[in-house]
Amino acid sequence: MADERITDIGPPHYEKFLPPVVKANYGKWDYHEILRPGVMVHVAESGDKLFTVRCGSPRLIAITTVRKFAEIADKYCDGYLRFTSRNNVEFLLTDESKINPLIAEIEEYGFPVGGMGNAISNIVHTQGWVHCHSSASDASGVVKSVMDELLPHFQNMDLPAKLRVAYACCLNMCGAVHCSDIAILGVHTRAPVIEHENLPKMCEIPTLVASCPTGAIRPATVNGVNSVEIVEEQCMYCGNCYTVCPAVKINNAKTDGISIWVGGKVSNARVAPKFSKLAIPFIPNNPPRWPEVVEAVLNIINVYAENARKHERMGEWIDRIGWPKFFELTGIKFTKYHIDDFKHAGETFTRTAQIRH
Amino acid sequence: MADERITDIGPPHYEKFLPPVVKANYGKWDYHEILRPGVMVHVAESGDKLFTVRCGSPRLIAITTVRKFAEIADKYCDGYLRFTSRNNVEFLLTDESKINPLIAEIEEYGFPVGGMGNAISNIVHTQGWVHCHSSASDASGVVKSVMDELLPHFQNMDLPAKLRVAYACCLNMCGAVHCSDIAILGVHTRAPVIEHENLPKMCEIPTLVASCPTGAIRPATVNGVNSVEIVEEQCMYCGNCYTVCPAVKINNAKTDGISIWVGGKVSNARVAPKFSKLAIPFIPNNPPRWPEVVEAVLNIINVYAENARKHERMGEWIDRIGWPKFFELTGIKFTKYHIDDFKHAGETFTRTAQIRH
Amino acid sequence: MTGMKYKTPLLDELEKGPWPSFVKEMKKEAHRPMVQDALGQLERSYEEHISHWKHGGLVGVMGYGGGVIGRYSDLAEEFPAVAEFHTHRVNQPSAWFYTSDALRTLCDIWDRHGSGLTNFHGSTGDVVFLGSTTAEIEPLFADLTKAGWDLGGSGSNMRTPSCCVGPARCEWAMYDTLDACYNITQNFQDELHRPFFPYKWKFKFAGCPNDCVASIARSDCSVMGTWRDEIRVDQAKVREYAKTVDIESEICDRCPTRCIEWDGKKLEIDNPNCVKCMHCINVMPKALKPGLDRGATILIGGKAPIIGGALLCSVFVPFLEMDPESDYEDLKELTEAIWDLWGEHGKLRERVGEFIQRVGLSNFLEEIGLDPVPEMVMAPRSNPYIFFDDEIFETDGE
Amino acid sequence: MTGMKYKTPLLDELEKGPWPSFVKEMKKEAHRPMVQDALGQLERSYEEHISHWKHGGLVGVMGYGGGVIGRYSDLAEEFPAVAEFHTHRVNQPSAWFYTSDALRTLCDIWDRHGSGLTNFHGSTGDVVFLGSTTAEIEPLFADLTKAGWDLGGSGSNMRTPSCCVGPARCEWAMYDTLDACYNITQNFQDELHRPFFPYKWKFKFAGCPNDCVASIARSDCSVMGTWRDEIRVDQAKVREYAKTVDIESEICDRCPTRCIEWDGKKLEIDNPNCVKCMHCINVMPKALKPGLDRGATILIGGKAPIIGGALLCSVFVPFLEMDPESDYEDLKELTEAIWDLWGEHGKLRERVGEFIQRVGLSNFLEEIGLDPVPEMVMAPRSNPYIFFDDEIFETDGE
Ligand code: SRM
Ligand code: SRM
Ligand code: SRM
Ligand code: SRM
Ligand code: SF4
Ligand code: SF4
Ligand code: SF4
Ligand code: SF4
Ligand code: SF4
Ligand code: SF4
Ligand code: SF4
Ligand code: SF4
Repeated sequence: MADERITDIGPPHYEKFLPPVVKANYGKWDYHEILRPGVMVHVAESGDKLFTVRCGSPRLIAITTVRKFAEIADKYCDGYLRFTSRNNVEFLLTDESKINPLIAEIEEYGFPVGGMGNAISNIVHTQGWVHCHSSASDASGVVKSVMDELLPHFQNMDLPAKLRVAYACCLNMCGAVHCSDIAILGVHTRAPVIEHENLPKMCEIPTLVASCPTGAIRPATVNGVNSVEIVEEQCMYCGNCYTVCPAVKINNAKTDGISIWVGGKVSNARVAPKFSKLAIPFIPNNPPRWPEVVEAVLNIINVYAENARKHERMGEWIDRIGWPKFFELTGIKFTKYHIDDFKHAGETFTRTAQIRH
Repeated sequence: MADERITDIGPPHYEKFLPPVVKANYGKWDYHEILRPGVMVHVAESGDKLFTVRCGSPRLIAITTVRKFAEIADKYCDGYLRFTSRNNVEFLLTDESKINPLIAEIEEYGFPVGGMGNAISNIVHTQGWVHCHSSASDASGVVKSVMDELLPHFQNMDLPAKLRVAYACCLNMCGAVHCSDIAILGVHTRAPVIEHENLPKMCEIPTLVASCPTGAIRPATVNGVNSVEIVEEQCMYCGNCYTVCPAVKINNAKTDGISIWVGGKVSNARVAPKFSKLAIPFIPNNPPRWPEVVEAVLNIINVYAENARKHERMGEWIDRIGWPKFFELTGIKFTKYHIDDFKHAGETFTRTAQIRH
Repeated sequence: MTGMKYKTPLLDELEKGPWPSFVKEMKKEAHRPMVQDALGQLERSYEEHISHWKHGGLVGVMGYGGGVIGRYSDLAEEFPAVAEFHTHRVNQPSAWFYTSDALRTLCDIWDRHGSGLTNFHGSTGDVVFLGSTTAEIEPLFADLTKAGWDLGGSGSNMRTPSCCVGPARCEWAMYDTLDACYNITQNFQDELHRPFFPYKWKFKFAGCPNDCVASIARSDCSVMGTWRDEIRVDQAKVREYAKTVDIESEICDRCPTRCIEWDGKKLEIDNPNCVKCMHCINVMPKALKPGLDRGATILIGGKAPIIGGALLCSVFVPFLEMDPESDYEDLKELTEAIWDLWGEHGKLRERVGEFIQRVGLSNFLEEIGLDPVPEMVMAPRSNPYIFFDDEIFETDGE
Repeated sequence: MTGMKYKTPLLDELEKGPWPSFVKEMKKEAHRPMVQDALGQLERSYEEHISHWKHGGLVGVMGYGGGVIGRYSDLAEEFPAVAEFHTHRVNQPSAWFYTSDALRTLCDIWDRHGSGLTNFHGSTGDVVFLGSTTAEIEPLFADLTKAGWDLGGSGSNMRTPSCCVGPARCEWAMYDTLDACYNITQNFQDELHRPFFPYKWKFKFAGCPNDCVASIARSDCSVMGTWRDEIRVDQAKVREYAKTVDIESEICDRCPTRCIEWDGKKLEIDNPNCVKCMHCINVMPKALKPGLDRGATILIGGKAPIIGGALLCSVFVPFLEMDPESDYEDLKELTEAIWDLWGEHGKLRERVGEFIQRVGLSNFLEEIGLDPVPEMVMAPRSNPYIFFDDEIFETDGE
């Protein structure tokens, strides 16, 4: 029986899934054009054309929906489709005349077409209360609430440049929000509570102590149990201890919430990749629609859209106008939380007299 | 007797030393012009003119020479003169016709006129073997050797921009070389040797242990004496322990020498102030003329002068062409020593794919 | 739609609005008790503002150390169908290409063994099957592998590599991202499935510096396509673009090294100063094309903030040939050298980026056997705290 | 010239060449045995490649903790006249202005009590008298103070402040650097002379962002003149300059925020985006002048590398009025608040710049009673490791 087990075969070879037009023109594409929001054509050196219709997805999808995608792909695309690195679905066609019916059918099914060019694409996000133990907020619900409002920017190409929004439900940042134009990040804001009785069974104390970036955790004997204590003033709620040891509870219904970060990017275009920087330190969780988060994101996008120049990503725009102006234009308050106090904090200080007055 | 002691009177009031033309036009200068190397005129709103003749100085000067300066000031400047923040002497005149005779006399006395505008000014420097216990090299001798060769750039304004050279004889950097276009820095390259017998008399061990930036010093009992030991692999020869405790000898005739740093600046003009960066990690001491140091400095200056654009300080030029090109053009070898490994080292890594190939 | 076991008034709010709703998606699979209870527990989270999942006991496939994430309800008594609610990470095909048949196969398998809820895709790139029981883990795995699929990574191992669409559809792919991703994934199956590293290791393959898989921010090793020769310019087409693009302000002024000049007729690029940022090419894709001497820049050390702060990858090899003929031997060798060193000296939960910062890049290079080059740093050190070896008295200086 | 006690063939080499020679200078005072021995010992250093000075026993003026640096020869038996060879730091007048009489007075005093060797000036700004004995310290001090001079700083105290030539000769001085420097020096005489700080504290006063006293790099508190209103432009004179200056490439392209435009006739400055870098004004001093709403930016924390690495000052108060009428009360209050805090909590040999990094700028500001403003940082934090107070639930958010 053990002999029959198949292991270590890895993923199927991608060639099986490539449309014939791709196989024929692999590596020989000449240029592309965005024909309308969500629709582009890639033209090969041979003159062959590949049309792509991109549609948004909540990423958490039922197999019912996946089957529907498959059905649509069969109907219009000879069965070929792909997903993007931001979890959109891309239908791949060679017959231009099928584009409109395809769009009609997918939109009818509830999946909007767009997210291409100088637009907002899908929000890269994480598990939240749907599946993760660490989450300081839900992921899917916040994303749904925000995207409902951002849809016009998904369906049009009316922004100065690409604008990438990402969401992560805790500082682990599985959504890699740390380099996004706008990052929505769930945050814990209180030190974890320790279940001393369970701790010895569940965790190795040295690993637990080492897990804390600020050295806030110390071995301690509590009620005769070998456990740990947390120096509250040194804890900045990263939850790393909780990842290492389930007996150290970081979640807190009252004080968990959401922070907003801006100006990050990944591409090397024009300026080097950048981290996102803190815009709003804390907004309390307000499910099911997180209106304050939605409003904050919309506000930032509107101010950006009005003020940035063409091809200027969020962070490039802010660098041009300066952070003081960003706070002024958005009406966001600059607080002590905005000033870095971690390891390389000193590197963020303004070490020049070059300032706008 | 103690009652008669005068203390805490501070320096004399500067007004006593201001020439009448300065008093009359204090804060009311309109503009200036450099008339020729080392000579400038400041024109006041009133139309009054103040001429300045700047001459170089070795800074270590005999009172004989100071008296000579006084005499010249009496002769041409109604007794008024000043020194600059880079240790040049400035003769302050109102009578334009006295400029030439003044220059003739001061140059005759051996002090060249220049150091103004897009030129090399005096080398800010330190004590060296003339007076300091920490010095890894002499100061005045290196400066003299270099300035003998740089004189043409002092006496002309033929550089793309100001070029500030500084010298310090140890990592304490009393010459504040850390933000100079070219910094010449004495370096120790071996861990200090401890005189264990003297140590307990001369120093407090906790202070000594705390003085080490890398934590290389540990309390230890050696031959029954309470002393310290130094973990050699952790020592980077800063000499801080020696400053705190004379029994920890950092000086080493064989292995002390000189390093060269480039591209720093202080002014806020155009780009923010910058630290100097390592160009050449080590050149052995070769008194009395340090020919290798002189050559290295000249080489860098020549390459800069040939390649930089107008108004481009050394660091701005290097940033424009990129460090790889700097090393290529100067023929300096890039080594493992050039890569930072101190606290914020990671912040210096190239965290983008933007590179020249 | 199936009848609902619990009232979910809060979640129901999220069925409204134009963006596709994950709640609707969940309800599509609500014929399963597991999904009913997942909805019930989620509604509870919405009421209480807190997660009701917990981690704990390791679960997985025999002989594998990763690929399944154990998840348990802390309200198991109330919501027994999600007492266990594990995820499975299924290694996606390169660049996320599928046929409808392939998708249906995956759906069929998941239909048999789990909740019917999926993520297309997880943030690392896997197909994520969301919610199954411990009992189903082996049977699911057997069905998967029989159908030609395998699990991806989790834990302290190589994670599932991913890549951009690259040469399959993009005119800018400087090397074959799909092939490289597949080749590396297959080559390191053992490292993908059997955790033995100090912490996770992620590979991401981007065909050009646009980095459409966010490799520089989200992987320990970013293989980023680039070129060394001149940008190919079709001047006639540039003039065509000039009718709609303000070349001076949109291109010349935005070039990071300002190495492009436009006199209204001709575009001149000072190629040795081009840093291959892609911007000019992005804006005028028909007129400008990357050069033909192609390969990749290898950058290492990217990661999210835990523990020591987030890092972007940094340049490790400025230019590496990526010819499929070579079977990516150079990349594999480098990778193995890093894994050996980091495997031996890395601390528990220390990503390679943090490891390099701790031991020093120069020491790291020396151990790996790579020469330091100035491209690796934005600038040489400014602090004078240099650790000198004896060799300075021989080789260095100038 | 006096006969030489020792042969100094190596030093003699340094009498050659066009730059004024410190060896010649030393020889000018070689009628003193002290200088003979200093030359002898220095020649020995040149032979052996090593310093022969040592520090040790504190020396100083009664009631002062600084101003004299004790220095001893480690070859005292061979060179007895420099067994003791201390330096005296004499506080210079603001901006280093002298009359010939003042210089002669200083020379006369030094002639009586020491080597006759000086530094005009030390790196901090003092007149440095180089080489005297312990016995001469008090008599020298008595002569100095009688003549109206005083010692400067050394040790863990306020060091001798210094300033640029400012309004005395420069058209760009935004405040009275000489007066401010003098006022602060006089006001803090106790702190200058009696060490009680964790480490040294340096003030430097620069009249404008050109920073001709290197204050941002070389002081703990840089008072840097600046303005808030518009640059004054004389368009006719700009056109005059246009004949010799390529305004586009030399000015517009070099403006850090690119806020200047030149159409060949008129120079337009987008003043709200001007960061007061001085460049355009520097290049066209007759045509452009700083605005009239003037004051200073206060920056703190600059220092050389020891111990934690070099620091440039960082913005503390973006704009402070520097009206002499106000007696610089704001600056003094801020300074005292910092000294109190750092004095109480600073570690031994911890400069204020390092102290701020250790305790965190926000905490520091809170204790000092200053509001955080975005000008203090290049950008807000990127790491998410925030220490939250309870107040976030009330005031913050937006
Ligand atoms: C399909 C996809 C690759 C994939 O394998 O899945 C892709 C495809 C293309 N990208 Fe991308 N990019 C894709 C994710 C990304 C990402 C990664 C991310 O968002 O997480 C980035 C980095 C974003 C960042 O910097 O934060 C990215 C940065 C770019 C850029 C650089 C934009 C910039 O100016 O910074 C370009 C160039 C451009 O658009 O001008 C580009 C261009 C393109 C082109 C035009 C390339 C081509 O010629 O085919 C493709 C269509 C562009 C479009 O959607 O407007 N792609 N692209 C990804 C679609 C994601 C989505 O569903 O929206
Ligand atoms: C006399 C002195 C001030 C003093 O109180 O002693 C002074 C005087 C002037 N400086 Fe300075 N600077 C003086 C040290 C400095 C320093 C400090 C230093 O070198 O340590 C700096 C910062 C250097 C740096 O960035 O590393 C300095 C950076 C400037 C600049 C900015 C240069 C730049 O583009 O970066 C200007 C503007 C210019 O020259 O265009 C300037 C301009 C001027 C002007 C034109 C100001 C004026 O209108 O009177 C003066 C004559 C300039 C000249 O020498 O070419 N001064 N100047 C100092 C002369 C030192 C010497 O003997 O050479
Ligand atoms: C499923 C997924 C999020 C998603 O919704 O897509 C995920 C989920 C988890 N991540 Fe992640 N990470 C996922 C992609 C990422 C990414 C993005 C990426 O790979 O591009 C990152 C940031 C990039 C990076 O690796 O640095 C990421 C950074 C983390 C970290 C922080 C690592 C760090 O060094 O900073 C942790 C903490 C840890 O490892 O203990 C973590 C841990 C976790 C754990 C295992 C939490 C835990 O301690 O048990 C989460 C399990 C949640 C669950 O309920 O299944 N996850 N995680 C992603 C994997 C799906 C897949 O295989 O495709
Ligand atoms: C005399 C002078 C150098 C010169 O030749 O001009 C000098 C000489 C010494 N400095 Fe300095 N420093 C002198 C200006 C500086 C400067 C420049 C400045 O003030 O603009 C700096 C860099 C700026 C700064 O303060 O950071 C400077 C940074 C140091 C340091 C490193 C401080 C740091 O925090 O990094 C030390 C080490 C120490 O304090 O133990 C130091 C220590 C010393 C000692 C006291 C060495 C010692 O441990 O005994 C030197 C005495 C030498 C001697 O033989 O007299 N000296 N020192 C300067 C003072 C003369 C004056 O009063 O005008
Ligand atoms: S970001 Fe945090 S809470 Fe969200 S899925 Fe990742 S580990 Fe879980
Ligand atoms: S939450 Fe983070 S900072 Fe707080 S104790 Fe745990 S590991 Fe340390
Ligand atoms: S730099 Fe070092 S050796 Fe030179 S004077 Fe200063 S403390 Fe002494
Ligand atoms: S020289 Fe510096 S690094 Fe070496 S032991 Fe002394 S204090 Fe430590
Ligand atoms: S990274 Fe480059 S090659 Fe890959 S899809 Fe994006 S633009 Fe194309
Ligand atoms: S690719 Fe980027 S760096 Fe190169 S020429 Fe184009 S815009 Fe400039
Ligand atoms: S700092 Fe400014 S005000 Fe002072 S001398 Fe230099 S240019 Fe003039
Ligand atoms: S002072 Fe500097 S920032 Fe202001 S306009 Fe002139 S060049 Fe630009």
